[in-house]
Parts: sequence; C-alpha cells; structure tokens
Amino acid sequence: MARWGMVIDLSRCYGCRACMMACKVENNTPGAHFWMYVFRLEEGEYPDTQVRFLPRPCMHCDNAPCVKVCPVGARYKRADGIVSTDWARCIGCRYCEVACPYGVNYFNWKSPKKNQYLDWDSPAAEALEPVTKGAVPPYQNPALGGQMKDGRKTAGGGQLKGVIEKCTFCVHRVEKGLQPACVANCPAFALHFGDLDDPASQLSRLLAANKSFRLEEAFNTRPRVYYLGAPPPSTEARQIQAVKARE
Amino acid sequence: MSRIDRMTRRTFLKGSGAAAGLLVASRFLYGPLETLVSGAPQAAPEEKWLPTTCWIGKQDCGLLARVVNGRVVKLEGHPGHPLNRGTLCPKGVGQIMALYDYNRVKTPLVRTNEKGVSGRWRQATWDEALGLLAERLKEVRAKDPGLILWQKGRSKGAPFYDTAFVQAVGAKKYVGHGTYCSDAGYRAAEYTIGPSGNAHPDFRYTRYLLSWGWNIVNSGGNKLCQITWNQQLNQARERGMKIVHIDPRRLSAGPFADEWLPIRPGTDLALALALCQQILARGTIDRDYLTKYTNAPFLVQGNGFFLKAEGKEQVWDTKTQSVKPFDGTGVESALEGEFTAGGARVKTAFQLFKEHVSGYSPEWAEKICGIPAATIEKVARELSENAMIGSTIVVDGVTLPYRPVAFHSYHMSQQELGFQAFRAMFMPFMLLGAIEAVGGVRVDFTWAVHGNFKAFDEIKIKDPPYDFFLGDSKFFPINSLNPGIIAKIMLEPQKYEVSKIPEVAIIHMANPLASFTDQNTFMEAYKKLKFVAVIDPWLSKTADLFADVVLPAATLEKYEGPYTSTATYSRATALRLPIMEPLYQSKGDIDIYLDLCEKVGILYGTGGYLDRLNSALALKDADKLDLNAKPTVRTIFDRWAKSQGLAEGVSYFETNGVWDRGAIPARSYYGYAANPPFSGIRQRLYGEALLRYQQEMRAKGVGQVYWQDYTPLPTWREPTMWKSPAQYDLTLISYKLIEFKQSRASQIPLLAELAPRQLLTMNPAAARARGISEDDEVTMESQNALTGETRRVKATVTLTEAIRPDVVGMPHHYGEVAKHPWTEGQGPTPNTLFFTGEGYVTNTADNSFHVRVRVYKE
Amino acid sequence: MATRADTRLPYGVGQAGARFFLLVAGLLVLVGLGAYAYTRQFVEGEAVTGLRDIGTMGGAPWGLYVAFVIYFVGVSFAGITVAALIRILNLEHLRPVSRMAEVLTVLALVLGAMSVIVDLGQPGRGIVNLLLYARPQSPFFGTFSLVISGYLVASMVYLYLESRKDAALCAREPGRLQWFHRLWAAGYKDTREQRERHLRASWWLSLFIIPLLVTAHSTLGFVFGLQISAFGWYGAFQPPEFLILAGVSGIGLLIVIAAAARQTLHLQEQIPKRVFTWLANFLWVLLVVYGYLMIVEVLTAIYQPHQNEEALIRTLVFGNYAWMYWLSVGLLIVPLVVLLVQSVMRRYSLPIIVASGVFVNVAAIIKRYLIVVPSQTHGRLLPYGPGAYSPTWVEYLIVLGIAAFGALAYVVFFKVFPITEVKESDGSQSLWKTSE
Amino acid sequence: MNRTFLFLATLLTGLVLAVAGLFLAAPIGPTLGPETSSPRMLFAPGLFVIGITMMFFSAVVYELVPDRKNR
Repeated sequence: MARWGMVIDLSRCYGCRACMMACKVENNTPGAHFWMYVFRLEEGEYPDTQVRFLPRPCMHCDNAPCVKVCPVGARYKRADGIVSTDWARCIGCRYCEVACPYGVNYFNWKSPKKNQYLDWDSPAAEALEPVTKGAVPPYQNPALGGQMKDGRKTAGGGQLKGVIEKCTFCVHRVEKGLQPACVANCPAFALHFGDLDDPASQLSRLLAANKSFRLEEAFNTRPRVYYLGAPPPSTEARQIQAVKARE
Repeated sequence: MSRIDRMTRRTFLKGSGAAAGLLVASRFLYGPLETLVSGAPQAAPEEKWLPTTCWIGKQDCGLLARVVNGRVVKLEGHPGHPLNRGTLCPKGVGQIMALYDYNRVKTPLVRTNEKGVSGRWRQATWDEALGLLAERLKEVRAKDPGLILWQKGRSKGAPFYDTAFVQAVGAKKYVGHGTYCSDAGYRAAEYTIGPSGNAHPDFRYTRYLLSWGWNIVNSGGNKLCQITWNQQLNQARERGMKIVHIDPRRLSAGPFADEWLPIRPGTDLALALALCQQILARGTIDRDYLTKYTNAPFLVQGNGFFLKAEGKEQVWDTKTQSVKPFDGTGVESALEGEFTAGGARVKTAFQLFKEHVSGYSPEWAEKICGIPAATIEKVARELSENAMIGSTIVVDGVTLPYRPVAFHSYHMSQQELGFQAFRAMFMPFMLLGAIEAVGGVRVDFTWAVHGNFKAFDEIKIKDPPYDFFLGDSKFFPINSLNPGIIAKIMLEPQKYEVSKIPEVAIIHMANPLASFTDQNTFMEAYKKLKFVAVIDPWLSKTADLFADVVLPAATLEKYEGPYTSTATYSRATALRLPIMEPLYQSKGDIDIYLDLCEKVGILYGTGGYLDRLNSALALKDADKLDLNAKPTVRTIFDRWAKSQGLAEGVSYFETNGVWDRGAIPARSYYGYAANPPFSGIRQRLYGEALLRYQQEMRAKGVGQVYWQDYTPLPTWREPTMWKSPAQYDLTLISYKLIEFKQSRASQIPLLAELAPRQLLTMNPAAARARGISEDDEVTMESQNALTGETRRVKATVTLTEAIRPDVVGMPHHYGEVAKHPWTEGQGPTPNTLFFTGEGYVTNTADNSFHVRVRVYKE
Repeated sequence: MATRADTRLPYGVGQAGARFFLLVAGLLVLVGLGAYAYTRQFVEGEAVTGLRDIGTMGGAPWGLYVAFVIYFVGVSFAGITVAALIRILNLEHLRPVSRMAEVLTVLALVLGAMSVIVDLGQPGRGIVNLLLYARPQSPFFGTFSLVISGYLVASMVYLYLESRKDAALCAREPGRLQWFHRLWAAGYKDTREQRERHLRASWWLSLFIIPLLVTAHSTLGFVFGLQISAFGWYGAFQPPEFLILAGVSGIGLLIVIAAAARQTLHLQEQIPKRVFTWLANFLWVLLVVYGYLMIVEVLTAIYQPHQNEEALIRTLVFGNYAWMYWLSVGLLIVPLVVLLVQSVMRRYSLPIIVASGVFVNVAAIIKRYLIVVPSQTHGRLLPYGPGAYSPTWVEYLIVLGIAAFGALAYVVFFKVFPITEVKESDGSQSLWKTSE
Repeated sequence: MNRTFLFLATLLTGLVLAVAGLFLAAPIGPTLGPETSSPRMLFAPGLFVIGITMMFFSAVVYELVPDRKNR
C-alpha cells in the first residue's frame, strides 16, 4: 500500500496560483473555496523586503486533528494516508474545520446550483441546457460523485449543501494512477506527488537530498506535505494580495 | 425556489397529505440531495481529448480539451506543446468558464438608444446585423475607403484580419495594442540593434541578468507568457544565474531577485548611462565587436553628422593614419580618438559617446534614480566580471563569443523617455559585446534584420495634410500609431494638420474605452464616428457605449490562427480548433469576415477577400482557394496546412494539436552566427539619423516637445511629469497580475474571484504620512504637467513594503471592461489617470504609463 | 377560561387569565418568527447566517448557535444540582424551588439539543447518523449521548417521580385536567411503603446523576479544550470552567424564575426569602471558584504566551472584542461583590439577588460567545490575517425562537401542574380528607 | 418479587446495552486508520444511548410496578 505524500519546491514557486485554478476546475469546488491556496507573503521593511510564496493544500496529516474529532467518521484517514471526507455521511457540524490548524476545510453554505459562481438556476442559464444537460457547473467533472475504491463517496466538491469538503489529493485521479490536478498543472514543476514509502520515488529522492520542513510541526500533526528550497515563513510574515473571497 | 415547497404543494393537490409529510420528513432526514452528479452518472460517458490553442493569453499555449458527451469538462496543458509542456497558467485553466458563460452576447444586437450611454438593444438575425454594417461599408467605400477604421486589440490570426480583410475592404487599420505595450522598445531595438523585439536573455547560458523594469516572473518577456519563460528561468537559476531586479516594486520577483534596485520611475535612462560610464571607467569593453559590428568607429564631424564620401561613412585607418571608407578592405578602424580630416576636426562616434557619458557618474545617478552609487558601481563591476570579454564557446559546432550577461525589459519602454532609455539600456551591453552573443542580450528568437533598421535611417517626413495616423508626419516621424493620439486628432484635426477623420469603425476584440488610456478623449472622439460595429464575445464597454451593431464572436470554440509557438530555442506552429459548436448564436471570427465580405461584395474575384487570403496565407498554387466559391474555414486551414508541406492537411493539427518543427540551430539563432555576422549591418551606438530627424522637424517648425528626444546619443532630461506641482508627490505606475491579466480575464468569475477588486498598492510609510491605513478608501488624483488637467479615481488601499515610498501602483484590467455581473464594482482602471499626448508619450508616440499623483482621504 | 371546578387546584393550575394568554401569544409570535427564519436557512443553506469558513474566507464556522448550545446546557445545571443537594445534603428548605429547577433542567437540555440541530448543515443526518455512526473518540460523543440522552432522561425520570405525589393530589380534583394528573400519579397513594420506595429511588438517582452532571458539562468543555492548535481553547481548565459557569448561569436563572413565580403566583409564603438567600450564597461561592479558575488560566496564558495566543488575548482585552470582554467581567464581578457583602452583613435584598441572577446570565451568554468566536477569527496559525463574524437576523431570530419556545413550554407546564410542592395548608387538605 | 425482577432486568439490560454499545462503536485508539471511522456494528451508538436511557428508566420501573402483596 502506497503512502501518498506531496513535496513542494519553494525555490521554483512563483505564486502564479495556477494550482488553485486547476484544482477548482478539476474538483468543481464552489465559489470562494480554495482546497489549494497559495499564500503571497511579505517580510521585513523597505528596502529590505522579502516576498515569498507558500502553496497550502490539505496536509493530509498522519495525526490529523480533524479525523479525531469527527463525530460520525465522515472525515477519516484512508489506508493510503489520504485524509478523506465522506460527504455522503457528513452531518455538517464543522468540528473538523475548527480543529484543523491549517484552515483547509470548506463548508457548502449554499446549494450547488447557487454555489458555482453564477446562478445556474436563472432563466438566462437555460440557453445552455442543450449542451450541458443541466450539469452544474457546466464543466462538471463526471469522475466525481461516485464511490471510490474504498466504497465511500469522497471525491470532488460542491456536492451537497451543508457538508464539509476539502482537498482530496484528487483521490479520483490518484486511484487511476494520475497525479493530482495541481501537481500535473504546475507551470514551474514546483509540486511533486508520490509514494513516501518507495525509496525510488522522486519524493523520497528529493527529501533525502534536500533540507525540508512541514508546517507547524510543533503540534505533532505529522503532515504528509513537505516543503523544500526555502526556510519556513517567519512569524513576521504578512499576507499580501490575499484572496478573501466571501461570495 | 425550494423544491420542498413545490413537491408538497403538488402532493397536497393530489390530496395525500400523509405522503407529503413523509416526503418532507425524508427530505429533512437526508437533506436535499441535489449533488453535482445529478442523479446517476451516465453509463460509460463517451470521452475525447481534443487539441486546441489557448484563447485568452498572449503566447497561445497548447490545450487539450477533455470532452465528455460533447461537453467540455476541462482544459489541460498540451504535453507535447513546446510552449507550456502540459501545464497552464490560471487564465488558461479558468477560461473554461468564459466558454459557457451565459452573460456572453448570445445573438447579434442592434442598438435602440443614442450612443455615448449604456446601450439598449434588440436581438437581430445575423443577416440583418451584417446587412446593416455592409450597407454602411459600401457607402463609405464609394466615397473613400480610407474613412473606414479597423481596430483590433492584440492581434491573433493576423493573415485573416489585419492583412486580408483590411486590404480587401481598403480600411485604415490600427492594432494599437503595442503603443500601450512595448512598441517604444521595439522601435529602439529595430533602429539600434536590427531585429524587431525588446530584450531578453539567453536562458541557457546567461549568468548575470538585469531584470529591468518588468517583473521577472510575471512578464514572460516580450515574446512569451510567464509559463515558458519561468520554466526556462527556473532552469537558469538552478544553473546558478544571478538576477538583479530593477523595479520600483519587488513583489512576485521576490524569491527570484538576488538584488533589488528600487529605481525611481522614469529614470532608467540615467541608470543606464551611469552603468556605461562605469564600464568605460573599468575599460572592460569588447573593442573587436565595437569596431567591426557597430558604428562606434565612424567619424563624426563637428555638426554631429557622419563624415561621408560617396555616401559612405568614413573611419580612421590606423595603418595608413588616414580617413578610409568603413568597409574598405584591410582597413583597421580606430575606435577612439580625435583626428583631422580635410582640415576639419573629427572624432569617432565612440569618442563622442565616451565624452557624452563621462559626466554621468554613479553619484550623479544616485540623485536621480534613488539607487545608492555603491550599488550602481557593484552592478557595473559584476557586469564587467561576468561578461568574460574575449571568451568563446562552441554551440552546435559553431564557435561564438561567450558574453553571459544580459538584460530583459518589456513594458518599461512605455515612459516618456522610453525610446532613448531603451537605446541607453542596450549600450552597456554593446560596450561589453554581449549583443546577440551566447549568453548575451537577445532581441528576437532568430536573427533577422527588420525593415525599420534601414527605413528609420532614410528620413521621409511628408508635408501636411497628414492622414489621421500622422504617419511620416513632422510630429511623430517615427510613429507607433497611438490610438489615443488618433482620438485626439479626431477631436482637433486642424491642430495636427489632418484633412479627414474616419466615419465607420469596425472594432474587433478591442476595447479602447477600458483598456486604453485617456478614456475621456475616446468618449468624445468616438461620438464622431457615424457607425460602429463591434466583434466581441462580450458586451465590452466600447460596445455598450458606442456600438450600433454587436456581432457575437465565439471564444475557444472556433478555428483561428495560425500561431507560431516558438519557445525561444525551438520552433512550432499551432492552430485554434473548435472543441465544440459555437455556443448560443456566436460565430467564429473568420466566419464573420467571410459572411461580411460576401454581403459587401468583396469576397470573390481578384482583389477580394479570398484572393487576399491566398497571398496573406502564402498558399501555393495547388492549394489556392477558388476565388468564386465560399470555402469553409476548415477548408482554408486545410489548404494552408497543405501548402506548409503537411500532406494530411488540417487533420494533422486535429490529431496532434501542434506541429513541432524542432530546435532552432545556433546559426539562425545568434546574430553573431549569421554570415556575415549580424548580416553585415553596423549596430547603432551613435544615432546619426535621429539628429537628422531633429533638424528636419525643427525646420518644419514643430515644438520642442516633439523633437527634444531626437538626439544621436541618449541624453538625460527630467520627465515632463516632474513639472507637476509639489503636492502631486507620488508617481503612479501600473502593473498586471498573473491571475488577472488580459481584459479577456476580467469577466471570468473563476479569475475575477482571485483579484475581486482594484487595490492601490502603497508603502506603509507613505500611507502613515497621509493618515491612511490598510483597506481605506482613498482618492487618487493625477495631474498633467502641461495642460494642468487633473483626473480622479477612488480606490481601496493595500499596504506593502515591497514598493518605493514615493510610488503607488495599480494593476490593470479593472474598470468594468464589459457588462457582466462579476465586473460590477471591481473598481477603477489606472488608465483613467494616465494621459495621452505631448509630455506623456515618447517621441515615437508610444504611451507613457507614468504620471504624478496625490493620494488623500476625503 | 378559568372555570369554578379548577379553582381548587393550587398555584393557578388550570386557571388562565388574559395576562397568561397575552404572554403565550407573544411567545408564539417569537417561536413563529424563529420557525420562519429556520425555513429560510434550511432551504437556502447557512449562507443566510453570518457564519463563514476559517482561513481564506476569514470567517467563523461556529457562532451564535454553538454559543447558545453551551449556554442552554449550562443552565440545565440548576435543576439536578438543587434536587441532588436536597436529597443528599437534606437541604429541605430548598424544596419549594426544586420542581421549578427540575423543569428548567429538562427544558434547557431540550433547547440545547434544538440549538445543536439548527447549527448542523444536514440536520436530518445529524439525528440519524449520530445513532448509526457516533464515534466515542469525538468529544461530541459525550455531548450527544450523555448530555442529551443520559442527562435529559435522568432529569425527566427524576422530575416525574418527584412529582407523583402532587399529581396524585391534583388527580383527586375533578376537572378537565384530572386524566392528566391521574396518568402522572400512576396509582400513587402516598402509602408509607410507596414513600419509602420513592425515597430510596430518588436518593440513588441523585447519587448517579451527580457524576453524570459533571461529565456532561465537562464534555462540552472538552469539545474546545482538546484542540491543541486553537489558541484560547486548548487547556485542561476548559471542563471545570464550563462546569462552574454552568452552575453560575443555572443558579442565577433559577433565582430569577423563582422570584418571578413568587411574584406572579403570590407564593411569598411557599417560597420563603431564605431560599433566595441560600441560592445567593451558593451563587457567590460558585463565582469565587469561577473567578479563581479564570485568574489561574489568564495568568498562565499571559505569562509567556505563544505569539498567536498573545495576539488573541490582545484582541480580546483591547481589540474588537474588548467591550464584550470587559462587560462580561463586570457583570460577574459586581454580583460577586454585592452578594458577598450581603452575606457578610447578613442583610439580604431580594431585588439585588434577582438583579445578580440577571447579570450573571448576561455575562454567561457573552462569555460563551467569547469562548466560541475569537479563537476562530483571530489567533489562526497560518498568516491568513484576522477574520470577522457578526450574526445575521436569521441567527438572532432562530435563537430567540428557541428561547421563546422554552419559556412557552415552561409557563404552559405550570398551568397544568403545580409549580411547587402542594402543602397541606394549600386548601388541598380536603383532598386527603376525602381520600381517608 | 416480579417488581424487583423487572427492575433489575431493566437496569442490567441497560447496563449491558450501554457497555456493548460502547465497545461495538468505532474503536478508540492511537491509530487513525479507516477502521476507526465506522462502528464495529452499525447503530452501536444507538444501543449505548438506549442503554443509558434504560438504566435511568429502571428507577421508574422500580417505583411504578406494584408489589404482588398489594394485589
């Protein structure tokens, strides 16, 4: 059984946020939801200013607080280490969200048809009917929504009003042997995904060859996402060009 | 709205309250299960991957569209495409929303209210809409085709539009994009170096790069978007390339900048001259290059003109100690020195240059640019050291000079001194012999001398009256055709001695009222147009205010091209291919032109659109289009592909997406490798022609503001904007966000969400001094130093330490570029604050994006 | 519609005047508004609330609803405690308020449950999936199983058994309510044997309820106290603090209710002043304990705080939440001082005691809010920057509706059942006579 | 007699159900494997709740069920 993990090479990332977009379209995530988010951070004072970038997927922690607190086991850790959300079981208490140190959880505050940037219930949208056959969003990915190999519904976003969703490591792609959408699309090839247990995997080689860190290790969440190529953001880091989308 | 309500109501009517109760109960228990997979996913969906080309960006990346049951589900990067290698930028991925957006123009529209205000429309058939336009075109063509204005934004598929259509209809065209982009740089490069372009490094070899005035990771240089560029940049950095970031803003260059020189806007020329002065002081110059391949050794008379004999520039032959023609056999030209020729004192151009820059010390530059003299010296030293003058390297079996120092610059050429500043920026690298050497400064992807290199040397300033482009006029003899200037001319033709102004305009994927500066001028000028047709998928601001008819163009779902997909070191060609039927009633642009020409009666026969296409697309005889039959667009591309030597025709692209034509050999890549090197031209350290321009302009009696920058050597003067009153104590610069670039992105919700509103970036110190804090709503007022005109916008402030305290920045593509729910309340565009016209354009009529402003809280 | 027959039932049972119906009507309106607000939320989703996601949305996913879950559950403290005290410490003089307290407990727990439901994104699943899948590892398990089921059931059983005697008494009186009282009494005849059996049963009950009560209130504390990365939440003191503040609000509210009943039903002699003085003393003792816990916690927090903790405290004490924070502190200190002075001087004023009851409850509500919200909007680990949360009309209406529902149930119940023990002196003597 | 029996029956059944419910629910452990996400037996938590309820309800049984001798 593979142990999926991610390595992010900060020396290559130039903060273009293409990963965020690739994630959105692949997973049909609702407006204002960013399963993958890229911080643009700033430290120091003019003229000694440093600017840096920090992609933030779900950390898929081995000691995940969100998994522990879920009252119904909708948030759970798969055998391959992917921290999944069974949206067919979630009761929408949002406990995982307040428990997560990284703020990666997103709740479906609206019903799907109103949740995808434009009102797909509006009369104007009917002109699309012949092409989309009512799919919402029009680019709705048919690979989502079904059951994954473990028999649970854990892929994709915007599925249902009133449930929690988050980065799935693109479980529906990984199960097919594909890379997560963000990794596959990164223009700078800064994101790497693979099996941490396989010493031959690019991940293992990168981790062996470079100094790496994980976010907020002090809390012993043991994330599966490693960062290379730059020190951790200092405690003085301020966010610039923040995306504070609140629909 | 609530399905529950409807349900219950229906069931109650059936009279079964209990059933309803159960229903409601079950709904309550399991929640309204409207999931994205609306019901069961259809059995084994039929899935295809169709190749096409990105519609939104500048470099036309290769796409693979995942199509499921005829519905496009995702756009991914084409793995085989040399430009993007399977990746995409945010815009490339996000444009899928544009494809489906029901806020697009769905049918042709005809205006029902007066112009100049937001439009009211009635839907029309294609036949009617095209008919209306055709009638007007016929009328005006009968009078004078020159009264037809054809306008386009950044041009794509030029053969079909800019060339064939414009020729067929006989319109005056202006693309206009460039004068707001980087044309001053193009002009400078064409005149000084030869090829058409700005300046970019040789990423495989460059070791020391000045990233000058345009963000290293956002820009992608002048020929590419950021994807290809940054992939090469990362490789170069992992190879050890150092980057000096010269820019008032640091921002995303952040981790990539080894050194940050926060320069004062508009002073790049001064910095460049100081670098020259330092390099000369260190004596690290490539004498061989300067003597053989530039006009440095040419002898200049006291009046500033070259010493000529039989029309040939003369040099000082050190062997014979006499004046000889520069191309005389066995001549050994002196690079420096002052000599006597025919009783008159003459100096080499290089000598003049040396004397010219000797005064421009780092200390002098520090006062102007706000960069410490020590830093300037350091950079000059590191340039000199890294240039490795004298060294050579073998590339593709060719031995070439190895000068791994370069600069890249792009939009920064859009400042009042842009043309000369850009010339000045080439000069340190000319001294170091790094022009078109391995690892040095590149201008285009291949070495090819542009026609303008010669043309600009042969002055032909006409006498009035001028056409409304002011081509070859005494005002802007070298002229990038600035739409803003043309708008001004439309308002006061007499001032510019112009006889006639356009009556009908076809505006194709251009949006002057939002994406060009000086909007108020356009507002007034376009009222003078008798008829305006807009071709656009969106109801652009221009369409909304001035269109008589709007013709809905398709976005991605059409044939367009061909696109040269050259990725610096390799060549490729690609097409845009329809990944589905055009949505709503929209049509592919080429279809629209075919239909239009048919209606106007200029489609068939010699001189018709089809005939023009044959030549524009360089179709071989065997593949030429029948001049009497209307072809499908696919057929046209099929013929084109065949005459390009692809036996399969267009289907080659429909299967492969891109035609990869392999690596560019060093021989055609480096100017040095050409035979003879640089095709035998002499690159212009000394711009003698510029002096001649100045003379003629003054003779024809135009004001200093027009001729003052026509000097043989770049000469520092204070930008006009510095004459603004003291309370305008900040300089506004504009920039672009990777995820929100191109006005095509503004109304795509997926992208608009990432940059939902206009934010004025400001240094915290500057803000504190004005009692401004993060998220405050402020007023920004710009002032025209010559006319005294002021302009105002309101914007929200965001603070960053990554910008000079005396500079404020604003990104483009806001200002409600089109009618769309997501553009409402996006905030202003900086274009509102910039000026077009004397003092705010270069001597080549290129627009400046610098202006003095004040920022205050009401 | 007071009828002759009913008049002989004690404490206004079965008698409803205009004032009563006005009150009921008012409460019904509030309940109706709450119901309407909830349908909006149910149909459109919780987008209609002020709640939003942590992080990039800069919001708080837990807000008013959760704050009131804690508050309501807290209030439930009163009933069982009083009952248990009476039983185990033989505090006979508290008897008069025991039933009010017990009913308060039962209703408070119901309201708590309702607040949980309205907070859920999938309320229906909440009910079903918890029974199907609930995980003991989640702090919610205790909340849902022990608090809602165990604690609630225990209190209802206790209330039921305690009240059988009075039910039996009322059942003697013919009238529209007789069947109800008969049913309740379930054949209780007040024989010695029944009395002894009841004594035994209720003694054991209260013995078992005490630990349950501690657990119940603590589990709510654990919901927050176990979140290591949530500054302002993590800490071993959360459970005890929750328990004690529960006591404070519970006793406080009991005082208020008792005083109200005493006034409106003219029970001056049935509910003597010493009941209040005792409760008042109990209240300040609890306040002292709570104050102690708070001080210890704050000292620990500010001595060498983690950077985010420091930021959070700053926003609490000086920032956006300062006014709330200091208001709540004031509303706790003032009663403490006043009540302390009273008991030192042995001179008690009922109005002051009641006012203190009101004060501490307002304070408790604010405190709950301050426990829930700031840790989400501020003090996040990653540099998202501060967030913001302000409830919308929907949330206010729903919470108000729930509270109104509680009040409604409370007053209605005491229209069909005596609010305090029926004494021989209550003219009900006759009832027993006829029975002999 | 039958009172005591019924009482004890309710009490003990409740106890058994509660204990059983607790152990049949999702395992509590240091590991976070998928096995800890679902109860060993569906509705086990329900059993726990019913158990607790019965244990307290036994008090009602104890008081309400009449003695034989009273008959």
